[in-house]
Amino acid sequence: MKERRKQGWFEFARAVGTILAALLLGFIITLFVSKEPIAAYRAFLLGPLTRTNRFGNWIEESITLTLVGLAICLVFRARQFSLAAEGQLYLGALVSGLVGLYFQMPALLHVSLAVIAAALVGFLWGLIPGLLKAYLDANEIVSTLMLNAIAIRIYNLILTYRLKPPEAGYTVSRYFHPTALLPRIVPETRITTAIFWAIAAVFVVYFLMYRTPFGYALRMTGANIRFAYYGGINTKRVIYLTMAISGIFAALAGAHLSMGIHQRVILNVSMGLGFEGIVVSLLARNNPLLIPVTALFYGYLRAGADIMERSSDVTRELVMVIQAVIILLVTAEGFLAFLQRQMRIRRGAELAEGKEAGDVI
Amino acid sequence: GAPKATPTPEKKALKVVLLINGVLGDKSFFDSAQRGIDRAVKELGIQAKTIEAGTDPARWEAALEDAAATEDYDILICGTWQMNDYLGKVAPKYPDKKFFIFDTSVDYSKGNLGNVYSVLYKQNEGSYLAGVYAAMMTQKPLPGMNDKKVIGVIGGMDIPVINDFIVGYKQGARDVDPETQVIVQYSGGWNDPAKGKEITLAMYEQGADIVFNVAGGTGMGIFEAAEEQNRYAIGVDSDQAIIVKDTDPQQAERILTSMLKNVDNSLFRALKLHLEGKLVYGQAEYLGIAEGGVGLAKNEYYEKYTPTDVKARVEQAEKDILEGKIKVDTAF
Amino acid sequence: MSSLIEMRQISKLYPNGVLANDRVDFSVERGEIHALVGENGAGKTTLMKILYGMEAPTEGEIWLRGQRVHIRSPIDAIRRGIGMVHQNFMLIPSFTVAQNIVLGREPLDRGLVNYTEALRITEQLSKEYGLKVEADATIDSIPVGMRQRVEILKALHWGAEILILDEPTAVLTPQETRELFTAIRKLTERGKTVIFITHKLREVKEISDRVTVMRNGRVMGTLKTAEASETQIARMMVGREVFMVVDKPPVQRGGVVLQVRDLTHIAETGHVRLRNISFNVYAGEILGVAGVEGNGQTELVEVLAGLRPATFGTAMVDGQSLLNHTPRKVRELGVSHIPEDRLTYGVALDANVAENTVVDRYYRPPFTRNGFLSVGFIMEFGNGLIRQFSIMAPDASVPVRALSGGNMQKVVVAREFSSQPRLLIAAQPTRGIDVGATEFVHQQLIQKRSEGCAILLVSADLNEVMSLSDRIVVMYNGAIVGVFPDAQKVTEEELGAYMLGLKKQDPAEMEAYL
Amino acid sequence: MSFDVVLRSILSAAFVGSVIRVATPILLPALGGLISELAGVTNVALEGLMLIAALVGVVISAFTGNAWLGCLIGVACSAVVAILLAYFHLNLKADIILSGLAINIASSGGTIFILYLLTKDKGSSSKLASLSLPRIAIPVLDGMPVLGPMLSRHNVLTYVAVLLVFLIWVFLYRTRLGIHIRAVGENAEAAGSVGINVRRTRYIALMLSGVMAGLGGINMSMGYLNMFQRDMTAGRGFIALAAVHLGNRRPLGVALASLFFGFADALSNQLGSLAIPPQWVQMIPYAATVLALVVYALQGRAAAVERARRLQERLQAHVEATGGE
Ligand SMILES: Nc1ncnc2c1ncn2[C@@H]1O[C@H](COP(=O)(O)OP(=O)(O)OP(=O)(O)O)[C@@H](O)[C@H]1O
Ligand SMILES: Nc1ncnc2c1ncn2[C@@H]1O[C@H](COP(=O)(O)OP(=O)(O)OP(=O)(O)O)[C@@H](O)[C@H]1O
Ligand SMILES: [Mg+2]
Ligand SMILES: [Mg+2]
Repeated sequence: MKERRKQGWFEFARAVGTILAALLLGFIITLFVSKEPIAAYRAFLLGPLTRTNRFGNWIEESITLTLVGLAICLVFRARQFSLAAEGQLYLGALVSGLVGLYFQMPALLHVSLAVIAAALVGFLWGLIPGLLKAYLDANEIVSTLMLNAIAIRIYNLILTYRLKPPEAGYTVSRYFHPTALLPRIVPETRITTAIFWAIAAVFVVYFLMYRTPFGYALRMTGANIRFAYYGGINTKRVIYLTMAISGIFAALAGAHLSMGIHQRVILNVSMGLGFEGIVVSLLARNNPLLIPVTALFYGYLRAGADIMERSSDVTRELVMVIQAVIILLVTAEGFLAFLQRQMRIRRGAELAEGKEAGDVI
Repeated sequence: GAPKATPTPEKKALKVVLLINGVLGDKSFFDSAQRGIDRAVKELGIQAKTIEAGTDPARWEAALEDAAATEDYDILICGTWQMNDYLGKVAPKYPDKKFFIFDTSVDYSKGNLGNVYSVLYKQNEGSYLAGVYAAMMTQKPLPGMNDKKVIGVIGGMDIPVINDFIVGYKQGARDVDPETQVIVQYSGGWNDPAKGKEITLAMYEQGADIVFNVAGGTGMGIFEAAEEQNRYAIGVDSDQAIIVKDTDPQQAERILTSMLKNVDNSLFRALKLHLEGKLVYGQAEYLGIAEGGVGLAKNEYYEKYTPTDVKARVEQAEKDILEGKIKVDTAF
Repeated sequence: MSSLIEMRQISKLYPNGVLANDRVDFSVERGEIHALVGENGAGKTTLMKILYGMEAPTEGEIWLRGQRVHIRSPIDAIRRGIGMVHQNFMLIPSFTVAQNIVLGREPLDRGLVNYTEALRITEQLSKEYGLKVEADATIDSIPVGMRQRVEILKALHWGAEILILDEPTAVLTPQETRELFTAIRKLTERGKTVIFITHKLREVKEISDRVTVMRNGRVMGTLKTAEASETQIARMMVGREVFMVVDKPPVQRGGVVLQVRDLTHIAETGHVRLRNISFNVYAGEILGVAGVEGNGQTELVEVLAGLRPATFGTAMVDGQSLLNHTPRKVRELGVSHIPEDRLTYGVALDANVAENTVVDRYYRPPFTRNGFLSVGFIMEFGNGLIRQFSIMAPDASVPVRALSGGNMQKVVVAREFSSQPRLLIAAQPTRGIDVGATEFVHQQLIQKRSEGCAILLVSADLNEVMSLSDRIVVMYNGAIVGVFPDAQKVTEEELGAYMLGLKKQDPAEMEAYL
Repeated sequence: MSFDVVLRSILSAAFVGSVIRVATPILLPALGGLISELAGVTNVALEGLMLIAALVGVVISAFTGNAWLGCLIGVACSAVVAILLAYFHLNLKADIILSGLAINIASSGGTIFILYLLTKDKGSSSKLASLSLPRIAIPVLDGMPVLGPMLSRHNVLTYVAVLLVFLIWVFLYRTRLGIHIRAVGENAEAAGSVGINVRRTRYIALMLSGVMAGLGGINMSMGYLNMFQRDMTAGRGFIALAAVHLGNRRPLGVALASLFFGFADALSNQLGSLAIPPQWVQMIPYAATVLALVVYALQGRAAAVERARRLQERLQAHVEATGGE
């Protein structure tokens, strides 16, 4: 026990160390390409905190990332390599929009209805590849990549031919009825009540995974599907339900974008957030409780990068490179592993005391 | 990122920030705007900085607010319809600053936008000319032209501003010869030249021999197809034959003309007027053929390949539009 | 003249803090057969993995042929003439037997791998050492016993001078074991050296020249086998007296629990695996299934456990059909099942011990209370089983991957025994577990029997079948060829004759004893 | 455009040519993805690797005036980046998916950054007089009426791709290294236990996938097109990944999957000129693929059911023969 806590602390120290090292490397790159590296990097590191609306962007982004991250974390834990989040996000944004545009009712009701509708469509859109995998053993990478492309076309189709008002000079819908907008809770930002869903979602997913029989079935299916089946778990059901439930969270992210951020349905609502979700989830080692942390971290990275790119002479392309480098290093466990080796050797020494073998030191 | 930043010349120069809600390198729209600013830097000695807000719409509003609040500028320039609501919100907060918005207009009825100058382009008129041109050329006995009355146009996405080009193009073609068939396709993206090339080849296969590019970077594939098949293409926004001229002369040969949407000129002109104190804020300005906002590129290739009757017909069309004899439809 | 192998003061501390070897001294002479015995988790496999370069020791030195060596990888070991046959198979499922045997040094023909040559090599090896294999069958299509033989042939093909066999006989039938021993003797005659890990002391006596006994990661001593008695060795291993003869009260046979009639199963491949199997298992009795591995026992068990469809026939538990249900339904009918291959079905290596012990019941109270998993209780439950079945693991929160082979098996046994089954299907229940644990499992089986549970015991270990069963059926080529109403009255030879298909009772005769 | 015209051009020989053109830049990276997938590492960086090779090829060919050199160095670069990916995954224990995605981000940005440094242009290489690899007229075929336009005068890399399908099949199933790659992918511990260097093998597999992806990129910028354009791979790397699995992780299957996708895509290019909303047409390739996936799976099932039925009969016969014993 004590041993494992020690390990935990070490892990934490390692993470912090790695991040610092990664940031340092990022700075070194900046040194080479910027005339004003200090200023540029300050913008990167502190930018998101310097103005309310920047702070807002960071949080808004992190909300989206958290929700998508949770979606990914669910499927990955069941060892399903489903990339469906992107498409589900689009449909979530679309459907919440349809409700927001075509219905009229008291605020609370309206928002809830829109959110539920989004969640439902996300669920169903996840069900498709889920059933294909479970009953036809159709590879989920293929089906989800394709379904994403399809979802986006459906989105564009409806947006272009149904939602776009004639007077609009661009392919966007009207603004939703105010009753269907998420209330903004921090002035001068677009931080909305969605932040509460995000927080709630984290605990929901955690509970689902670790505190419900379904979650147990999900994790066992991920760990060894043969064992799960032998033990009486209906693994097919686990597979399609997991992929469907994951869809709910991706769709919520979509709803957040259209009801909270844009307040209407727009083209290209997501430029690959599905993949950002994978980054967030994997950084958190698919642990739901860590996802908001990594989402905030990654969100900060992106917001900061954006600000550096806008306010300094570092071009956005270069910022992308720096971002990538940081991701690479942060995930590299072996990086800084020499620390670990040090620790090993120290523990090796403790052997001398000749504790009863087999028991834990 | 701001590659452009000139050393401050003698007395305090006009400071301009160009905010691009996308990325540079589209070979047409935004690049053209950048060209205008560059020219102003050279010729008017202004100071300029460009901000690329990237392709993710979620970040544009923030980028604008940020720039307006934190940048050091006299005039802030942005473009496209997506930005005008945002600008409508931001501009009133900075009454002592000036704002341009191009290719769209803010909603002046709100009345608090006295510091904003909007400029729009009648791409439908320019495209009308392109349509007239294509419809006539397709019947000429040029090498690579067939006798079919079929022409093509490729749009990047099915969105109003693009459709505005296409509407005008079609109308122009029909006015020349009602039997002209116009093949319309959308590539569904701005950065897939391979797709652009494949679609163009398909159009050629279907009898078209001249294809109009309204698809940004994807359009570069159209020119490749034209070069490969010895067919023809029409460029857009900038004079695209000139862009490839030095590196790929054969390709330039296939780009008979380009429908110019002179964002560069319009911005340069506006900045010039501003410095002369002649620019009228608080209103939108429409630049059509008359104002040189749009038109066909009459470069060496145009001159080389265009038969006189076609030239005449085009000039006629220009005149008719100016005199309002021809009313060109719009997709807006 | 120094020994061939000397491992000096080897200690191994696994990252998770388990001290698997504690200053172990171990030496082997050239040409000897050296048995290595010890309880589950004593550190035998770890020690051998270190010798084979799969694990680096935390401390200690390895001396080979009088020289200090650093064996950093299996390649190192192989180059030095050390070969190892692992307790957990090291085979590529989709490759054929031949491909697996030549893997790593495939015969070439103009730069390309020559499969026909590989087949030839395999057949030749197999003949030479008398170990039967289907050279061109893929691994996932052959029974466990044959996989083991493939492993051995593979090591031999590597021309190992020193051959480490980690519990090779665990999955072999008596016949196969005898064949293996002949092979091993052949080897030593040719000057090769064999290190032989086993839990069966009879085998130690039969084959080895010397035996080293380990306990709790330490070496308790090395003896000349000739001078040591089984009980003596057992005592050294466990540190107490072990009773290797099972004494079981006379059977109190109740009503029929499992009734199987004309059960037939055809595999995907089209092979008929079960032919019109019929038998009963009564409450309070143990029905033993004897047979050479690969004669349908595996399929019989898996069909009954709901892991394979039955092509036709019937099987009832307490009058309710068992066939073609999901494993969940089958278990809810009161059937529990110890699978023969623990790594495929028995455990989820990366899940912790507690989670592994509730897979069949997690959804029921008290494991799930009003919709929520009672995690605390499950952990308690896991720890309970660890104590009750003396599983060697720090606590129930460690991943099963960190357990020794035998302790993994104990986890499975603990789970299946603790679910109050009406019918217990036990396939190779003591495969790879030590004498102490075996004794324990046997007692548990008897215990369950006395509680009126019906037990179907399938084991490759003939003695186990004979000493535990009340009745015995013999399977040959997918059919039951003999029924013996009184296990006490049948001899090993007689069973053997049936197992090899030499003798066969006529159906009518068998009917009588169902 | 009227339907009959479209139909005619779909039935034309040129259409087959178009299918092949569209399929090639998917097939090449897919073959790469296949190799690494079989080695047990999913390479999601194909997209980025293609981009890198595409740019480098263009740049080098423009500056040296030698297309082949461009191709060589371009492929080399993507191979090197693939090795870098391998290093992060295999030595630094970084998650393969995550590092793959990171490589994609870096390539998308890095290529433009370099392009800008060299040409002050962020969009395309139109300021570079880059070369492309030759097209090849197949002696006999070329003359033929129908087959000529279909199969001849494709870019050399198209034929290379076809060749590679065969070569990679041989490589994976008939050479030591190939077999070791598959062994490592299926059971790394077992492979290690017979002295196969797992890490080294995976390095090689990833490097090879880099080479293939590189060829795919070169094919885009120096064959299919004669230019580099920001993000010009437009998701083909991921389509390739899909093709690997659609093709059941076998070389020939992957080839068929790529061809199928190429067909669907070419089809959409033709149908695009019909007067229907473009979004529908753009859906075709993806919908078709899903459909293919389903049909394929259903067939598999039907086959299994059929087999079972035949067995039943066989057994009935057997039972009657042996008199129900
Ligand atoms: N793979 C291995 N197999 C056996 N013993 C090992 C292995 N790795 C390390 N050891 C043992 O662990 C101890 C420390 O190993 P280490 O390699 O540091 O010793 P070393 O003498 O410094 O090695 P070298 O001589 O190769 O530099 C040594 O006693 C060595 O015998
Ligand atoms: N990879 C590992 N990580 C952590 N602990 C391990 C690992 N492998 C084995 N152990 C622990 O080391 C101890 C010795 O394991 P080992 O496999 O050597 O036992 P063994 O003698 O082979 O037992 P068995 O007869 O059951 O195979 C056990 O307590 C086991 O839990
Ligand atoms: Mg014509
Ligand atoms: Mg062991």
